[in-house]
Amino acid sequence: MNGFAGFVLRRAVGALVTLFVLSVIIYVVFYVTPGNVAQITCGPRCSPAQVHQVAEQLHLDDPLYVRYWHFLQGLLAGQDFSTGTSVEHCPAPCLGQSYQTDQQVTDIILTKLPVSLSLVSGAMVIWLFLGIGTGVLSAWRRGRLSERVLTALTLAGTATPVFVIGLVLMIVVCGELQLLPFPQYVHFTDDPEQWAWNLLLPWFSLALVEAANFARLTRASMLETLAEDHIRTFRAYGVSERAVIARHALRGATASVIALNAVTFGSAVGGAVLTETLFGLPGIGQELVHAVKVVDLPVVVGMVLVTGFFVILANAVADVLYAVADRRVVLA
Amino acid sequence: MSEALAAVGAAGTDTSVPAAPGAHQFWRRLRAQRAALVAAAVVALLVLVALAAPLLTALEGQDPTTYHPSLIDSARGGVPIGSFGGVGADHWLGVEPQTGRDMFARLVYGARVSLGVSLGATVVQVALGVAVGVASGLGNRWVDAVLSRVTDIFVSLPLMVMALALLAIVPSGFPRPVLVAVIIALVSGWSTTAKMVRAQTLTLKNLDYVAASRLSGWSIGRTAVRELLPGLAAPVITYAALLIPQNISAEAALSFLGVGVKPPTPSWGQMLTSADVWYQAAPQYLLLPALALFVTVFAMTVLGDGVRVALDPRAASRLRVGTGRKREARAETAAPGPAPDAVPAPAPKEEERA
Amino acid sequence: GPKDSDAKGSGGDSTPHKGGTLTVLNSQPQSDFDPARLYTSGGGNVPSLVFRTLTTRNRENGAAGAKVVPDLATDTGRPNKDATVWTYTLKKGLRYEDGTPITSADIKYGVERSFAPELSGGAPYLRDWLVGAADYQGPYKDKKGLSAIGTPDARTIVFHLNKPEGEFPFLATQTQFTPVPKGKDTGTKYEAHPVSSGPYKVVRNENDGEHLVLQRNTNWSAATDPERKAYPDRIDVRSGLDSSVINQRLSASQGADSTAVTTDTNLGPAELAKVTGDKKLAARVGTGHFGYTDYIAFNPKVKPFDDPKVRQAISYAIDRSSVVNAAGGSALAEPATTFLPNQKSFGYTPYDPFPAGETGNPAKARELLAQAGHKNGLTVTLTHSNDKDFETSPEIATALQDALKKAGITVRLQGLEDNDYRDKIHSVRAEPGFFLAHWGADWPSGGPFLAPIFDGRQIVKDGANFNTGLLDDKSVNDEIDRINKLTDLAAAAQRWGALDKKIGEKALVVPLFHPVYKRLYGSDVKNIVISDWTGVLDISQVAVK
Amino acid sequence: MSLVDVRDLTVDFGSLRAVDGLSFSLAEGAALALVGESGSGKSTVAGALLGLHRGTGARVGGSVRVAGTDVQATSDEELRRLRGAKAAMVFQDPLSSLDPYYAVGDQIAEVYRVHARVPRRAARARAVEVLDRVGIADAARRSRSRPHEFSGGMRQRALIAMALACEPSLLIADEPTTALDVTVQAQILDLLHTLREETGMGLLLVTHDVGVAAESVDDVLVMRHGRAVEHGPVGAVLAAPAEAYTRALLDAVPRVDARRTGSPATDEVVLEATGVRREFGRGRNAVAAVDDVSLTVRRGETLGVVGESGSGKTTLGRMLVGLLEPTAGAIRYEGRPHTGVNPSVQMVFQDPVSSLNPRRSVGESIADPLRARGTGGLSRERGRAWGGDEARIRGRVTELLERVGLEGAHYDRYPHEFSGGQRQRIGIARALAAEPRVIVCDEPVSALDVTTQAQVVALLGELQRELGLALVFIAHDLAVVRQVSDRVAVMRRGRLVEYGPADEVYDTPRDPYTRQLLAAVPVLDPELAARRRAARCEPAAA
Ligand SMILES: Nc1ncnc2c1ncn2[C@@H]1O[C@H](COP(=O)(O)OP(=O)(O)OP(=O)(O)O)[C@@H](O)[C@H]1O
Ligand SMILES: Nc1ncnc2c1ncn2[C@@H]1O[C@H](COP(=O)(O)OP(=O)(O)OP(=O)(O)O)[C@@H](O)[C@H]1O
Ligand SMILES: [Mg+2]
Ligand SMILES: [Mg+2]
Repeated sequence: MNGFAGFVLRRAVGALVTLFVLSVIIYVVFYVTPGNVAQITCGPRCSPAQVHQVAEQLHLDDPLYVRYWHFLQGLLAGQDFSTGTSVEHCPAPCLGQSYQTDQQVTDIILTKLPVSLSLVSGAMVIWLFLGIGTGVLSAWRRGRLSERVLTALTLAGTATPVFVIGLVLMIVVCGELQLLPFPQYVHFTDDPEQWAWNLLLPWFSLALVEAANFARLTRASMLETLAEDHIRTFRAYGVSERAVIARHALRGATASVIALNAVTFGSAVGGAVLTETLFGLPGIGQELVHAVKVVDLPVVVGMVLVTGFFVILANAVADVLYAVADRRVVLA
Repeated sequence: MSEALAAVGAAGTDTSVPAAPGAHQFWRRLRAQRAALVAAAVVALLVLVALAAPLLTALEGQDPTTYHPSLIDSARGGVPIGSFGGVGADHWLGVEPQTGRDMFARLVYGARVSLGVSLGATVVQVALGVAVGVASGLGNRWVDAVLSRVTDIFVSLPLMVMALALLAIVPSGFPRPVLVAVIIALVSGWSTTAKMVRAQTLTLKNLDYVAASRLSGWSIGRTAVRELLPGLAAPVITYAALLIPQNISAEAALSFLGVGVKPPTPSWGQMLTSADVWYQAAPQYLLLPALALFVTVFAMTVLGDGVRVALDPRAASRLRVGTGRKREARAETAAPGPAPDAVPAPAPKEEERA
Repeated sequence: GPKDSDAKGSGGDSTPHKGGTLTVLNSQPQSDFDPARLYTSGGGNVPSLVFRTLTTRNRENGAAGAKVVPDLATDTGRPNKDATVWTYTLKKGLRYEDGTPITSADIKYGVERSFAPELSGGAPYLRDWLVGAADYQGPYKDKKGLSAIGTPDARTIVFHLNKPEGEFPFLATQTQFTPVPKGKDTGTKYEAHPVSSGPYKVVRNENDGEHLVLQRNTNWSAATDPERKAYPDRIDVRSGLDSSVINQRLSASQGADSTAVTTDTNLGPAELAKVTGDKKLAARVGTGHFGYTDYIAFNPKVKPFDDPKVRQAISYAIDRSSVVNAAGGSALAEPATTFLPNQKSFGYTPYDPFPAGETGNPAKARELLAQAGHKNGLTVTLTHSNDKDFETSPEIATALQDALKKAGITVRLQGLEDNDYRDKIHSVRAEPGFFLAHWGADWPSGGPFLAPIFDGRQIVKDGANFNTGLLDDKSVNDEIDRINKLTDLAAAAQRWGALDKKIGEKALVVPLFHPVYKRLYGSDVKNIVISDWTGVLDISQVAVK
Repeated sequence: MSLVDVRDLTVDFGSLRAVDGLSFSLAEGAALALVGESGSGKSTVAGALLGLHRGTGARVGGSVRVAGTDVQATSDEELRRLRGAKAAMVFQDPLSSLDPYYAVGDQIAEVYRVHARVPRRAARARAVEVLDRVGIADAARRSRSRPHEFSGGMRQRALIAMALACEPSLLIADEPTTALDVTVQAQILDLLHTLREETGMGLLLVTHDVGVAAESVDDVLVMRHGRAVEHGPVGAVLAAPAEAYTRALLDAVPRVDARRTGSPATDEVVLEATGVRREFGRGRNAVAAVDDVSLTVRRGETLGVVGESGSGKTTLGRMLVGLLEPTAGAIRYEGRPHTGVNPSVQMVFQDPVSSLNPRRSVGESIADPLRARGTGGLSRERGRAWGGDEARIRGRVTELLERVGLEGAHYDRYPHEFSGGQRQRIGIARALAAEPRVIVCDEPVSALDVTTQAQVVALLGELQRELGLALVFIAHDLAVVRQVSDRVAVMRRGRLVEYGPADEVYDTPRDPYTRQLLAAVPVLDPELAARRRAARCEPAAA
């Protein structure tokens, strides 16, 4: 498995480079972005002298490259922070400390990440299931009424913003029918059953928005494969249409589905802001948006690096899966 | 893809102009699908409505920005007075809560922004995604690695961050809708397209016909355009149709950051976002833009599907379109055997049932 | 238990009892839970359950709630003759959650640490008023401490001010006056588990204030604290929730939500429309008023607003009814013609120098514009924030745009991202000519309402400036100083009202409306108290049994 | 009751009548060959027997009964039961008829399980068994390979194995041996014969190779333009053809002893391979498909390459044109190292289906090299505007189409509308359009009937004389190879076992494998064929 080890190594190096570039971009972006960090941290009515003290405290007046250098130092060697009464050491890899809340970014991420991962991975199962399921059904029944209805339903999912779907679901399911409690995040480790129960609605809301993408893509790729010669072989041997679709046509759709899933998963980890906000799930997305609003650079960089990491990971996994699915493709 | 665009561009013009044979046949195959035609008509209608917005509102006698405080109940948060949100002869689709602005006018004007921005962004996303995807699928290990990493970076950048950056850099005089389309296109969508296209390209590039094309002396780029793009068209077109609603909501998200189109110019996305809380008190406020969006998406999807089928020459027989080459020959074939009409023609199913 | 669908269910036995768990559903997490960092006017919110201060606000409904009353101290403070020295004596038997006694040194330490740059965030008054506080860097850097605060004995604390401030008792309601035991201070980490002097202590604080659990502090004695009722045994604060979800949950009132309240989420116009249509729900809405004004600000350094006629014309042209509608309708906003809120404690004196009626007076506006040389109308740019807050947001801006159209004024909108907006409007250099702004009371009095906005000496050239009209009028400045000397707050209020009227005539701002807060609470919540000080439901008074 | 009964069958594709009033029947256990020129409708008839035209838009008239089922009228469900179980088909395009995503063995097992209710494991075992029967070496391991890891001939055998797995009472084999070298072909034909004897299976053999027909069937039906020209017992038809067309067909069959005449071969080396080796797979799984092959191709000459299926011919060809990189060794073109592709070195692909883009009209595909040149400045036509002169390009393509025996009007048709042989010729036309110096032809005439084959061979010779074209002619048909080649290379297991002037190799073969090959060439005389088969079977039985 020399090839696989090489692949992992290349990908790891690539990932590091990507994350490095990402962090530089964020630093530069925040350098030009409006918003006086020290003023926001200090409070709206702080005097210029106080603002200056805060800026000094946070090293905000240093030139960009110095600040970035500090960031890298923290990452590699750890960093010390004063709480006023004592000095706290943040061991490497240290992503720094929030300007606004004085919390260590690593801690923030460690508390938010499980929430985001819970949300996205559960939703992923549903969107894959729903998406591929409807995709297969509509490829099978193409051109018929049942297909049109299915298409309309899945499209209604994408065409409706998640806050509408989510809110309506919540009001109907939790408010009127009282089938489920209003979602509230419960840690998986505390109570797995409640965890799933509470996440059910968020999962569905997020999945409904994404499912249509998978459904349409699956359908299109399957119809594409169905037009190919090898399908004729299996039909000519009396293999049922159902098996032809499920085994052969669906297999042809895997490449696109895996690719789409990688991107969807990766970006949803940090991008499911609306779902997180609506359901009060304290995840990465919500925190990131908040941090961007208050120009909390260390938090933004940390969060973007984490989501970037997941994007890269998801894509690497997709590449492996894809090479396994289609042996004609070599890992590169 | 290029064929599709050429053909779409030729819509409505005289088809007797000697078009490329590919485009010509594409047209025939498209016309053979009723659903696609209906969808195309709906899309055309939507575009027309967007273009003729001033005319339509003039017909109604309203405009999208004038407030009508007398038509809303201020004490109840500003719900429209009257049934169905104040529908009447003056206000065909009622009025907006809190302001009393005319819903019909806002909807048709909103179509301009929403369709314009989302279609514009979709074009950029698809172009960029296909270019990057094909390049990294075909390029050597290095090209692929670099492009894939760049894609990763863009997937990882949150919309907010990018929007803020561009807001700071781009002068405020820059035309807003263009800016919005560019931001949306850069931050979202294209990377997914690129990933998908790359995956497809990796599969397709091992096929002999791609090898044959390269042997013809075409550069890699031309090979990509001629041999790969048609094969990529199916997933790409399908995905493009889905990008439209995503872009419409992205536009709405951007307007809250101050990068979107400026109020009071309406857009469907903005209408939807401000209407979500109203769906119990004034459901039509939410339903109208939602319906407009849904119809657009549905029509685009069905049309996209039609285009996809029409791009596939193998579909011709399934669609029972004549190739049009020897139409006159048909009369002659009646001679031997039973007349063609008496032959039990296969049921007009699109599929081959085993 | 089984739900009683009778509307009287919650009102049947309205006497409050101790016990039960109160749920708080909030949108903003309590991420600042350090008394030094809070910018609250004594707070009716969660912190006031844990932090006691020298004085506090009267926990009563309406206008009565806008009074200062003693809290840790035995009275609201004893001033010297010119109100530059204020002395307080602590009540007996005050203890922290761990049973240790509360001393005046702890209050001094609490005030001192609010000067540390690590713990920034509070209001500016202490720094401005205390002698020698301007460059004080807090006890972490400056071990000597603040000499302006004296603690002659463990129960006495004396404040020395650099100028007369009759409103010092109001300031002493702020959380900076909370005792902090020096030995327990952990700097920036203190907020995770601040030591309680109030009726509840923090037993759980997850995710930086996202989920808080408070439990009865057994060392708190009700005898020393007549203000806080502290009926529930336990308080469970859940935040990070979407505001529409909070309102949905409160209206559904299922399970634990039936004993839930929110301290930071109002009913929006859409929700109000729904609630008012439902009698049962309407009975569960509390209404609050807070000293707050939304207004248009002019920068007279920018053309054409340097011309008072233009400013007046705009004042005449304003259609307050559509602005009020945009802000949520007549139930959520009251049209304003005065800068001071319409409450007695502020010294509200009705006046309307440029009467625009309900829907504006475009004719008068055109006339003034013509006089100012803008016969063919005028094009101006209105700057606003893009945050969807229904105050300085696009909705209000577009309503104004539509109204001014009738007067021949073409308004171009410049919507800015919120940080950008704040940076701009609070910078003397970058301040736009015409923009939306709002101002809220730090305490119910004209002083903190008018001075930052109209006191010429409070123009900040190189920092956050709130005197947006850049008004530096000696007569105004002098009058402010004179009123500040008064320790008779009722008399002071009257003078503030008169000053407001005088400034109003200068047309530097156009008051638009005062917001009204409507808040839903769970079906089993009792003893609703909403004072005019904060306008929010007082969490220290509610009972769930 | 007969196994197959076809009455007045007509099949129309749009305005084209591919089969025109054909009638025939086949008794149980009997064997019938459909022979005829390329595009005469053979595959269409075969497809009609299984109802494969259903729902494709083709109009089918007349009646078809197979094993008692009226294929035209029956329900989809009935038809599904007929397919595979009672009548199984081997498709003409083996290379694209297998699912690229699944292991070959799994695909066979899947099909088997449709009709035999057996556990998965048993089905896999069955797949290995039939793969072994069709001569796939190391069948247990190879059954786990995916189709792209198989050579052309191996895929064809895999398809035959699939058909055999189901033990049908009728086997419809559409050109089942086109990609097989003569020894394997003989082996397959023997296998079919044995199966017929053992199981009483009926056989409908579609072939353009009269020799193959002679070896394997009882009756022949000669087709032309969708109609039956002649129908009778194989001996009679071959020995004494009644129709002129049949006679012409037989006369055109090349003989192994017919040598090449009028070769324009020179001594100038254009393409040279030295010690090339190509491995597939990594580590322990690595196999050398081509191993230490050195050869030269000279201007104007034809180098024939023959060898058993899977011996590395295609791999070698791909390396010569630069589509595959050698693991070791070097290729030189006109003295310079040849890396990457070069339009002067063209290839005719073994699989005509996958070498044509299904979404582009064949005319466009053929025009590619012309257009490419217009932009690339590789030719005399340098300086022409981008895209070139449309009319000229069309004219040139039409000319090429006609030269390979197709019609100019085919320009706008799509690949799926052509017969197997027609597609193969399109591939040749495209290679020619590039005006190359060298063409590697990988089985260029395997799907062509003898007359068309003669025509194409003649065309290539002509071009060779005109342009000094060098050809590498990979084929399994020894007679054709001799007819066209100046020199011949014989490959086995990736190595060159014999390499020299054609006459030398054919007349005095040194390597035992070459001798074996020559002995396996099918003959036109059914009697002789039967004797040979008996001879072949004896050592096997012993
Ligand atoms: N799907 C189709 N659409 C249109 N024409 C077709 C189609 N399939 C086959 N044809 C045409 O029908 C005729 C008969 O084709 P068929 O494949 O039966 O020939 P064949 O005898 O098998 O030839 P070959 O030996 O070359 O394989 C040919 O002219 C071909 O071009
Ligand atoms: N991509 C591949 N991966 C793995 N093995 C391969 C691959 N391509 C070819 N092979 C193997 O290499 C050997 C030679 O294949 P090649 O296609 O060159 O044979 P060939 O001589 O052309 O055979 P045929 O006459 O049957 O077409 C075969 O054993 C085949 O299985
Ligand atoms: Mg054929
Ligand atoms: Mg081969």
